[in-house]
Amino acid sequence: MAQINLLQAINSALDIAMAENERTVCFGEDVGHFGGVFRATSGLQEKYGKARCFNSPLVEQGIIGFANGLAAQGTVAIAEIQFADYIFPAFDQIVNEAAKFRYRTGNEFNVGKLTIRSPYGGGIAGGLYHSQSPEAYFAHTPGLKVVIPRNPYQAKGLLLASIRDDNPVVFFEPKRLYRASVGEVPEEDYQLPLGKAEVVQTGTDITLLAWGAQMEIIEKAAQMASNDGISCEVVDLRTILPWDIETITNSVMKTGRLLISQEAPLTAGFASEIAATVQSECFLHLESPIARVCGLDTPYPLALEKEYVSDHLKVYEAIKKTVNF
Amino acid sequence: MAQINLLQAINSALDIAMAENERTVCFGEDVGHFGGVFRATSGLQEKYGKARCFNSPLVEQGIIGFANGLAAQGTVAIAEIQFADYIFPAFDQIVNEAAKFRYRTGNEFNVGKLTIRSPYGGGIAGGLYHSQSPEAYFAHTPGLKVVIPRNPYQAKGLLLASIRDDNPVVFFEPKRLYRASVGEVPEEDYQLPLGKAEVVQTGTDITLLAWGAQMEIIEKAAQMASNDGISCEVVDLRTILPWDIETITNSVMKTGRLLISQEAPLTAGFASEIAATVQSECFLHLESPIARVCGLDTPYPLALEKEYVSDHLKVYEAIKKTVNF
Amino acid sequence: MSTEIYDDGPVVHQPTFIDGTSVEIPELRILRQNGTTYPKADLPDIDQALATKIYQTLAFHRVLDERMVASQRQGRLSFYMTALGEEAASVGGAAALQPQDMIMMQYREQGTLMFRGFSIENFMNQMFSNAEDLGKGRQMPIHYGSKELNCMTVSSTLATQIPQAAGYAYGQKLQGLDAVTLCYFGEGAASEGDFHAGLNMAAVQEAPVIFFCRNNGYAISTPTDEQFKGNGIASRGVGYGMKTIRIDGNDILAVLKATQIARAYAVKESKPVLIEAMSYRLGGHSTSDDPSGYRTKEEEAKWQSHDPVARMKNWMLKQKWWDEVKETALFEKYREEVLAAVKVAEKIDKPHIDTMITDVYDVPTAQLKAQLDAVKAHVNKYPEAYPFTAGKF
Amino acid sequence: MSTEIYDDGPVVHQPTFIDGTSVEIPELRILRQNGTTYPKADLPDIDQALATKIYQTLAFHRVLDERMVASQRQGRLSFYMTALGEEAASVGGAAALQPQDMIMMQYREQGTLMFRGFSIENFMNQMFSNAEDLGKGRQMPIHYGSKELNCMTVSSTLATQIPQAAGYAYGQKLQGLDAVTLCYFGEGAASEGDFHAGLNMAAVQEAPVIFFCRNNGYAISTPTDEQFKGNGIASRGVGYGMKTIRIDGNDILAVLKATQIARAYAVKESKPVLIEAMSYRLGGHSTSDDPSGYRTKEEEAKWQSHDPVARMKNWMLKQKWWDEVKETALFEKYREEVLAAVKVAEKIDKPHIDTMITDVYDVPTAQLKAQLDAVKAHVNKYPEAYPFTAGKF
Ligand SMILES: Cc1ncc(C[n+]2csc(CCOP(=O)(O)OP(=O)(O)O)c2C)c(N)n1
Ligand SMILES: Cc1ncc(C[n+]2csc(CCOP(=O)(O)OP(=O)(O)O)c2C)c(N)n1
Ligand SMILES: [Mg+2]
Ligand SMILES: [Mg+2]
Repeated sequence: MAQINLLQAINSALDIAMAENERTVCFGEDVGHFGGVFRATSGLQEKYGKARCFNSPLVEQGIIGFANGLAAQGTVAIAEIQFADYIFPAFDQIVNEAAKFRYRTGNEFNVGKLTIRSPYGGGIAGGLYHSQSPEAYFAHTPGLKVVIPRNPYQAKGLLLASIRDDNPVVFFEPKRLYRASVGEVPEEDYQLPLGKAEVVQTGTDITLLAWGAQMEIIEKAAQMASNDGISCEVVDLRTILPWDIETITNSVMKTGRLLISQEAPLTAGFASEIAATVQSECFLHLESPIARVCGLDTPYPLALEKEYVSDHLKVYEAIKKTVNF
Repeated sequence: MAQINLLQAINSALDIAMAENERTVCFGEDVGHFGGVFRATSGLQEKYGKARCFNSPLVEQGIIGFANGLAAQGTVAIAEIQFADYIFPAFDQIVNEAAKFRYRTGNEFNVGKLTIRSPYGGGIAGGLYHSQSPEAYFAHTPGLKVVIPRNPYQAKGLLLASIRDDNPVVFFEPKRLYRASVGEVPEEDYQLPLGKAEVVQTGTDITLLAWGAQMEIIEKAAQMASNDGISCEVVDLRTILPWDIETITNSVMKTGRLLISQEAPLTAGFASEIAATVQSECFLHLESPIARVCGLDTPYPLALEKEYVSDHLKVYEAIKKTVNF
Repeated sequence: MSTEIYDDGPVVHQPTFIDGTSVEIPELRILRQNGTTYPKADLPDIDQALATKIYQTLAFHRVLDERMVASQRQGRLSFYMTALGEEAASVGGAAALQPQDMIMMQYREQGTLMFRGFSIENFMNQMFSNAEDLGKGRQMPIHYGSKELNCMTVSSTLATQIPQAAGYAYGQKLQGLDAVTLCYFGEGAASEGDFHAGLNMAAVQEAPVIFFCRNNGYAISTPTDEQFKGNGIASRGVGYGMKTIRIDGNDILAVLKATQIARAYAVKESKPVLIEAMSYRLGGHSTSDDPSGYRTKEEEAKWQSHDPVARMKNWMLKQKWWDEVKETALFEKYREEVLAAVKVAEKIDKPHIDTMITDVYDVPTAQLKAQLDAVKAHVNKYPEAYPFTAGKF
Repeated sequence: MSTEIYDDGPVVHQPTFIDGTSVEIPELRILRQNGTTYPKADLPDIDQALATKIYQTLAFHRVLDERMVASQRQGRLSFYMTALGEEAASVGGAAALQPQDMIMMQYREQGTLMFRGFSIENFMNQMFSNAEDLGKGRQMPIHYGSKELNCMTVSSTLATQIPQAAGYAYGQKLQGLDAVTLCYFGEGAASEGDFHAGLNMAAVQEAPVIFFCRNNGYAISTPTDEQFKGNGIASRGVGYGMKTIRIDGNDILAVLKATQIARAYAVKESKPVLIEAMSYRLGGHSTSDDPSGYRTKEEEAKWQSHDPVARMKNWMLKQKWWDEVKETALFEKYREEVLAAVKVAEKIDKPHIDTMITDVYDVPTAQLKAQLDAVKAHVNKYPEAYPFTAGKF
């Protein structure tokens, strides 16, 4: 097992997917010869040829429209949107088309072979158009799966599972961790399950739940809280849609408390769905209100990014407040 | 005061807005001479000329892009999207542009003069592309206001307020009620406040909350429940974003119970945000879990529409379950 | 390699503009209304068998449209869209292709399905959203589709199929198939961003796709001069560097000829082609529409005189491949068949309640199963409120 | 009225295709690299004062780009984008307009702001996201804008400004103003659906907008032959029925001439114009990019020899409006000014914490105020973690 970073893990998953099936193609803006602006597709065109790994014109709605057509035809289509902030021009092709393809055709056709990869999230001084976390926009869309990994090991296993899953998957990659997150990753093929949360650390006083780049933040906060004698159960949701209600409610039944940390703005974010479901499923077990630590209800800022985002200190404070309710 | 239907109320609001300010324009697909496929803009081109009320080419992203430019220039832009199901090609212009215009420019520029009107919702045998209720997609977008009226009186007063409000407003019109909902509406100008819910009926046992076409459903269910001796407080949210937390939490503090009925699918719908906030704000007052009665997590169906949607019977059952928790 | 244009192209030293008139776009016409072909006209590949099949399809199309509008007026059907006056585009397009070619329709191309053998029952089951509908009763009437016939199910969202067609064709090419994708759309839909995306990507990726624009003069109430200012849709082919032809859309032989050439070119060169068929929507936009609100009877009458079905019939008569006896018998037969099929289809049950949650994902999720169970319990409690499903599971 | 095309256009009876070569698009060149103009070239309106202002702007542009790249390399600045090699497009475009005209930029048009008087301090405050930034420190460096100067604030999302420009211009027209909107965009951005939407709507609505495409050969790493297959962007003007001209984008006199004519036409006829300026992005896409990964030094060198600033300088020298003494003094002065301005700007505080919630709506909502209060309390609790705001409110 080698120590590699999150980008390399993504690249390795793509390499395996392209090697195993010659009907797998990768494309998007600057994805070809250049290997993508973050270099996630580095070397793939060289290895698999220009027909299977190529630059698309600069048109997100075209990228996903084209990918929908490819997937309907039976080609394994892995489309990259250069930044998650630029996924919105493709919103109709994702939400009205990809998500509803199988349903509306009565399963005559489907785009299960589609995977959309896109770097998301803040912390890189990117301002409002290079920092967004748009997962909640897709979570209200039956038919899609939405997956977000927290580290290189997760990234490779979840991306391979996403590519092979027979449903359209939106796969958001925490770009702040692309080079910052390094870990042991097997060179060979493996998959991690979609739709399954992972209990990363067991605990008894409160459940801390997050996904993607927020995971290291809640882990850090859990560490701080443990110095105060608070025992946190730390859970990585991993798949936003369809989400693993069972693992989360089991954890909350045990701890009696839940805190969700999310980078996106508070209002109508995915943390709200979780809180709404858990208050209903675990009503009699809850010892304090479910806490949501989120971005403010503003666009993502630049200069005051630190003040804006959910960080370990805010989470730590919210843990104390929840436990001492 | 005349008895008019919801479409006529919309038309009257548009007429007043165009009469009072010659810098007001109305446009969209088939909006001109024809007066729109539902006839909401009927007679406006005749009265105010083709320059101020016109057909646009068939391109939603262009309609909203054009409208953003008009509004930035200081023109009052009222754009129609023919069906809310077709608003997604314009998602980028709404969510990345309109919503963030004032913020990103530091208030050098803004599109406060923009109003987007669109018929939404099911119940008209429209299937998955003529029935959607996409309000939650916009509710996760700071900078937008989202407004939904329940009847002709509300429609006229809220639309006039939306047009005059100095923020971009997405105004969804319950098309099932266009002709079905008839009521007394003053001929003259009046406004109803944005960001304010309305308590439509006071009660003591449970708060029923909805918006738009779901209002008549919860009112009917409240009626049924009252026969069982259950006293329902019925509230119309009216503005989805920014929403009136205070009125809702005040009501729940009093009744101790909350049920939200929503046409859109359950997961990550706006009902989830309300439940998440209320469980936190009213934790010690809640006597039972907050109930969400929603569409299933599937695209909107055609043949089995009745089975799918939240109706008075489903709400009635949920009331009893909540009250007897 | 970037543009090497600096010393390549023509240069001027006085400002020289181009505009919409810079390119002339002739319209291909082969067949006159009276059934004779133009002298020296370049005929398509067509024999009596193919001609008869095409004409019978056109006849069936007329009958189906007429009967279904009537059914809608009687309140038996919720919605319908005819293709009155522009049937040659869809039928001729399909007739020029091979069965393995994918066809993506907008919604006014029922003729392609008919030509490929979509049965009366298939049509009816879809329109009556019953349990036998291939689409499981989930889309409004006229949203047909068939995997077996390589006809992609119609989606209401306009123009989304255009970039999808580019991708589908690119997939066919990657696999080395002898197959193309043909994509229909209206001149209104061609205003969408997806049109630009799809044509440009097909050109750049060299996908074997035939973009077939039906320019029928209107998008609901919006006439073409409020839709664009260029010379139709064909003039856009210049900008995409795409081989492009304009044809008389009411001329079945022109449709066949152009599409046959386009297919051969797309397969051989592996490049896209754009066809613009000039026609006219003789009927309302749909059964919900009344065109008298936005156009004149005179305009309609003018186009009535270019009727594509009458034109083909005249040709068939001249060829001695057809006669009035056959004509009467055929129309009568179709009318009876359609009427009978309506009666059967409207009595078939609605789809089973379990179909509420299938096909959202490949396999229903636990949440969906729980939601379905709740609906079932509820239906059992209030059977009279849910007559389509109560007692049927 | 619908299409009256049936008996209007040219007709053929043999299949006749058009394609990307059907229209010739000459490129306007007025000024040679050596500073002489072509014989019989049609010169723009320009006198010594305007020429000097333009040249000084170009010089300032070079200096700013050079210094800011250096600052970025030193770690003082997070990000920068030069317009090296294509400055004539933005400076010449602005110089052909009136101050009341709106200019919408993509992001490589700092030259327009310079020409209109955006101060060194304005530039620096934006790039250092400090409290004096007109944009309140909310966007990445180079996202400038100014209401006072009628320069719309840059948005990162490509091509969104194109339909907005059509709408803005339509608003100007409705008000009867003597004003146009000029909209810059790259040849890459022209692939977006918003491009199609914007140009078509401007044509149909007859908005007085000048669409100015900078075709600089690349969109990040993607060369034009992987971006489109047509003859540049100008060839699309045919499809929109839009007056269109291609110019040498490195020829300041051609830029001026074409934009002056376009403005006069747009105001008089109230119709849009498309200009395609052929140029080359001599630098990296941004300071985050290294173009050696996707193109050759030879290609760069070739375009280096067409440098627009050197070209104008040669002309100025020939006109005797400029000399080497002035040249040296000017560049020195600008270098000092920029360096001094960097030093000042980087020391100015970040925006006040209250700006976190302003401008989301016209007035902050109750929820936003509560959220801000919570942040403030938190910052006060952990001041060392939030050094930009702690102790400053
Ligand atoms: C994205 C989208 N926008 C709007 C509509 C509503 N709509 C349905 S058909 C139609 C007109 C289409 O005109 P055209 O493409 O010319 O086809 P035709 O009806 O003439 O065959 C419109 C606006 C839609 N279905 N999808
Ligand atoms: C909608 C959108 N998609 C992708 C990007 C990322 N991006 C920024 S610049 C760029 C290339 C633009 O190329 P071009 O329009 O030719 O302008 P140039 O950089 O050459 O001046 C890309 C892909 C973006 N900013 N917005
Ligand atoms: Mg049409
Ligand atoms: Mg470029």
